[in-house]
Amino acid sequence: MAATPKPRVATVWLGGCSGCHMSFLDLDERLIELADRMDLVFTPIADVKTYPANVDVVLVEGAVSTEEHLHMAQLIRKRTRFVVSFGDCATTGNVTALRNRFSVDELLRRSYHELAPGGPATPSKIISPLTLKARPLHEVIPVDAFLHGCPPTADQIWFAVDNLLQGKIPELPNVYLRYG
Amino acid sequence: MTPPPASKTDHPSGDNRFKLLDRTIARFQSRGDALIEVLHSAQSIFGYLENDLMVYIARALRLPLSRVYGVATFYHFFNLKPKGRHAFVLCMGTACYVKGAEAIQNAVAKRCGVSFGETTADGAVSLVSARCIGSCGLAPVAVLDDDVAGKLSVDGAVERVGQWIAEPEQVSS
Amino acid sequence: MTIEELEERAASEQQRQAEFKKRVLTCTAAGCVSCGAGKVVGHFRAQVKERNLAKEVEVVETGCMGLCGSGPLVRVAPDETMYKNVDLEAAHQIFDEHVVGGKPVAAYAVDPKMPFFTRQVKVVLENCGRIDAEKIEASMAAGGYEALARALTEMKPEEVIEEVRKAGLRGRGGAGYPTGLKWSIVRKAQGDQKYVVCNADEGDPGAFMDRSVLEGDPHRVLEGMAIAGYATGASQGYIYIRAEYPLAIERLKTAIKQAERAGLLGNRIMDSALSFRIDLRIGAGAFVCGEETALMRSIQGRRGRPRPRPPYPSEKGLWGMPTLINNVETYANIAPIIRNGSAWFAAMGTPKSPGTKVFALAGKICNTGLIEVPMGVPLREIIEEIGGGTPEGTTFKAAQTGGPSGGCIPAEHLDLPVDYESLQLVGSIMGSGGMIVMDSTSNMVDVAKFFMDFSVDESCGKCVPCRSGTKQIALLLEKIRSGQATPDDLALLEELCVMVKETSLCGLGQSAPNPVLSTLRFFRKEYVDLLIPKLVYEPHEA
Amino acid sequence: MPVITFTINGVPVSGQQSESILEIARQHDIRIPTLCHLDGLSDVGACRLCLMEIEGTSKLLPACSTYPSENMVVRTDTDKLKRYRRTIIELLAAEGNHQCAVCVVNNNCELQNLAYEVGLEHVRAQYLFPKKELDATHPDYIIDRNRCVLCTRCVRVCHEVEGAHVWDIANRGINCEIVADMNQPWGTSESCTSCGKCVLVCPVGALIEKGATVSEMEKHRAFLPYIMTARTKQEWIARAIEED
Repeated sequence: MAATPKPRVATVWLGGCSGCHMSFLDLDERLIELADRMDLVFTPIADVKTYPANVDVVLVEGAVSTEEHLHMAQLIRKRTRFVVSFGDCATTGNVTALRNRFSVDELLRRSYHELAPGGPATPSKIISPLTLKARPLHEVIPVDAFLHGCPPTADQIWFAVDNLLQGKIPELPNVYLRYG
Repeated sequence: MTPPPASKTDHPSGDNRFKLLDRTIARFQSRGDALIEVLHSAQSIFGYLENDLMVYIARALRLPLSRVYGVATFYHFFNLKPKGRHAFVLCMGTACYVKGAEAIQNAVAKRCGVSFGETTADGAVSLVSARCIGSCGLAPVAVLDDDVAGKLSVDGAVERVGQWIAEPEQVSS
Repeated sequence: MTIEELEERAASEQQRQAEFKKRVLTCTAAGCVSCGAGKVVGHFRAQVKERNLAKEVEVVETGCMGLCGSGPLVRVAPDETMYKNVDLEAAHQIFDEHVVGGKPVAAYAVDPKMPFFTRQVKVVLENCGRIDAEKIEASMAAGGYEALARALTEMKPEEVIEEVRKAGLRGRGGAGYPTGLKWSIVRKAQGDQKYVVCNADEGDPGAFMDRSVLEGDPHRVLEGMAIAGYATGASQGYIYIRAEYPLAIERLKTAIKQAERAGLLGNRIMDSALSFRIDLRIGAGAFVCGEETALMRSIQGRRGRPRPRPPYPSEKGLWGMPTLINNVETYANIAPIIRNGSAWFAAMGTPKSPGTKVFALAGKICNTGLIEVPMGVPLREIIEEIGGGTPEGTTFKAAQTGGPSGGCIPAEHLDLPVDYESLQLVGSIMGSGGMIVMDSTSNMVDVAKFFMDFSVDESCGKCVPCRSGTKQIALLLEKIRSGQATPDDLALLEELCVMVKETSLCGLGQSAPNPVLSTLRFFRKEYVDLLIPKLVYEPHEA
Repeated sequence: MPVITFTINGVPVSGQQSESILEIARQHDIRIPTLCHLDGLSDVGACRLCLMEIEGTSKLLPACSTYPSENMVVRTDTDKLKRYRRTIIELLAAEGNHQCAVCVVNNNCELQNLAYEVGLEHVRAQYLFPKKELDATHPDYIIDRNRCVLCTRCVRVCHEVEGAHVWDIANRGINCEIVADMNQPWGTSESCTSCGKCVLVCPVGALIEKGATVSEMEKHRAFLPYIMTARTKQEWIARAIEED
């Protein structure tokens, strides 16, 4: 192992469409530079089962929409130095929160009964129950920084990650403050 | 209980209640600024403010419909839905609150199966919470129909609404 | 009616009353009625009839006698014995032994020397519970309309205003604006028509001062308004009263009719040039209508949404015309000031807050009821002496004044003089006079939540800070109450309270955070005890 | 009419007694954020974004409905005011369902622009996620009450300019909402002339045209000062001022 360990970075996918992660991949050749500068210790694009301890930076995509998300969010907070809300769903609830005007029962009935192509099929117990409302991440745990946009642009992500890897909480210039 | 007015925007044929209302409207020379007075009068005559009744008032006072609707829904005294045969009006003023009105509220709501602000499905009881009826010396206070009950206990309150619920439904005429 | 006729009618009523051997006065204000005063009066009347005593005994229904927690209350004149908790059995005994037999019934008698009575100074309530509120003659016999007569015959409008100004009377609705100054602004304002409005939209939960005055002595308020009409040059008055006060509305309607018939309202009052009419406007359940610009909109048949001031109602009020708006108790102070002079009034209370103040004392206190004390009296005297302290086995924790716009005053400030400035210093307000006593069983976070829910419900919804901010404050309080809030939430709560207070459009929003801020100030620990630590990064030792 | 001189944020300005401080500020290119104000409509002082500090006055007053006096010292840029403005936007954002990503006025929204202007990077207030009525019964327009900020521009333009008074506010407090006629489906309103003014003046995506999809709808408001000048002064101004 190197004398100065590289920052340990994670990305997490909660209640979102993974568009923010797609945008992350839009960093293109900058990804190669990132690979040199950090260790990606947990991410949906790699097959890691448990969220490790002592993570330096995490980008959390999506709203907190299920019991599992809630549990995950709390775990993330305890195990991570800098938690970043990654994109509009994590920051405002956004599209994930569109379901909040319906009750969980209504939602399940509509999705798994009325609209199910092969007839009614209630989700099995393996799937985590939905929380009453989908909530932005910071309503559930303290969050250190926010990346806006649906999705955030690659440049915006670069600016933030670059700062974070230098150990700074990114102060995003106003030009990156864009919802939607 | 009160049948809805027979007519819509036309002058009613034979519904004497509209004559009473017209009298109030005439007393204020059909002035738009008398809207609240006219709504008071309409509610006391008809029991509640049905949509057609508000349309009638809007036409009579020459006011925009949405103005009348907006005023009627701004003031909590006006009911847009019929009330129950009995009303349990619980004072939620500070003195009553300090002396335990919340417990009465919860117990009575539970007994009736509806929240305050609602009427039981069978139309027997309306639960209403009031903003201090000014009988703070007797806290907690409720008005049961027209009868003011002071220093009310949780059990006493539940018993009274229980009697109303148990009453056989009256045959409407 | 001339001044001589007024005097004559007053004298003949006094004479009539004096002819009775006994007069049995029963309080039939809302409080006593709700514990059976109606039956008691019925019993007295039946007894008089049965025993054929109509010439010797008069049965009178009056307004509030004050000791509302011990009703029904009965007073036997002329010896002035007062009885409490008078049920039918007691009524029977009192009639038998005292009214007929001449011997007071000790078992129900109230000790007239108890501090509840001796520490009070009655100006506004002087006739309350002593006269038949439904008879104009009873009011006249007690000096009613004498001040109006004097103002009309002996004083110029400017002199009336000067007298009110010198008295130092301040608005009793809560804000304490100098009444004389307000009157002179309306007097000087230009307008074809001017209006005098009485704000009787007593909406504070826990306050019933105005209702008691209107039920007990309605003519006093009409007289005050007529004098105001004369002083300001207004010819039309409105009393904006809550629909929740049916008895007060009835008594006011009766009083207005009587005054009109007697020529004390209407055209050419007492053969002077003054024409002044009063109409009632019934509120419909909106606390915000106590705010003057909302009240005016409501009188004009609109949603009671306040508008920015200036312009103030005294310049641009009802229908764009100069409008004087005072509260019930303020008008009730006018006649005594004119009758007894400004010096008499200014000698009571404190130099900055002269006169008396009526309070509705309720909550966890022995003597609940209606009291009137000189301004500046220490809070301790009200709570411990007049109120008789908290019930046995409990200790005083705080007194809440000013309702949803006010704050809680803790035990350490019990020696605070009760006047406008002192109450403000400790984060509360005088308000209209509701005073709720809380003991050790009251949780202050709950109390704050109670008031905030009230403000959320009563916010008109026009301006963002009040509409949405009070809702957020209520949500935060609930979060704290349910043990889910972190210190960050408490910080946000405080920040929102200050923001809503400073940025809201009208008095409702500007004062809505007061109950939270004041309980935070004096009972912060109760909030902090409910907090949970926020989640933080926990580095893991390898 | 005498000219009044005073200062805004230390800048000497002049205007007339009959002009609001907001008008005078704009004439001098001093930016004061607003939401409920719209040139051509009466002012209500409801959004509280244009609050100012005035020396010698303890209360904050709205620039849209406060008039100048000689030597007045006005500040609109203090840290306190900036903080309050941000909180107001925060409260508005939490109050409705403002999912910019799926809104037809995305990138053309006054609330969104204000959020950028005040630097609203996240909302600390609890999102209320209201469940109000969306009404698409009108042949040309839609109202989504969940996006309404209750600025009442639609109510005012319909009453003051079109003269139809279709819209008004129902209920109160946090439950306030805009209703057509007797709170009926917009498409069934007999008083609505379908003039579309309400849609154009709406600062957000609450009143929108049918057929527009995400980010497609722009709103034009210059017609208002144009119409109002024509109506009151009989002058048809060639260049109407677009404020936002």
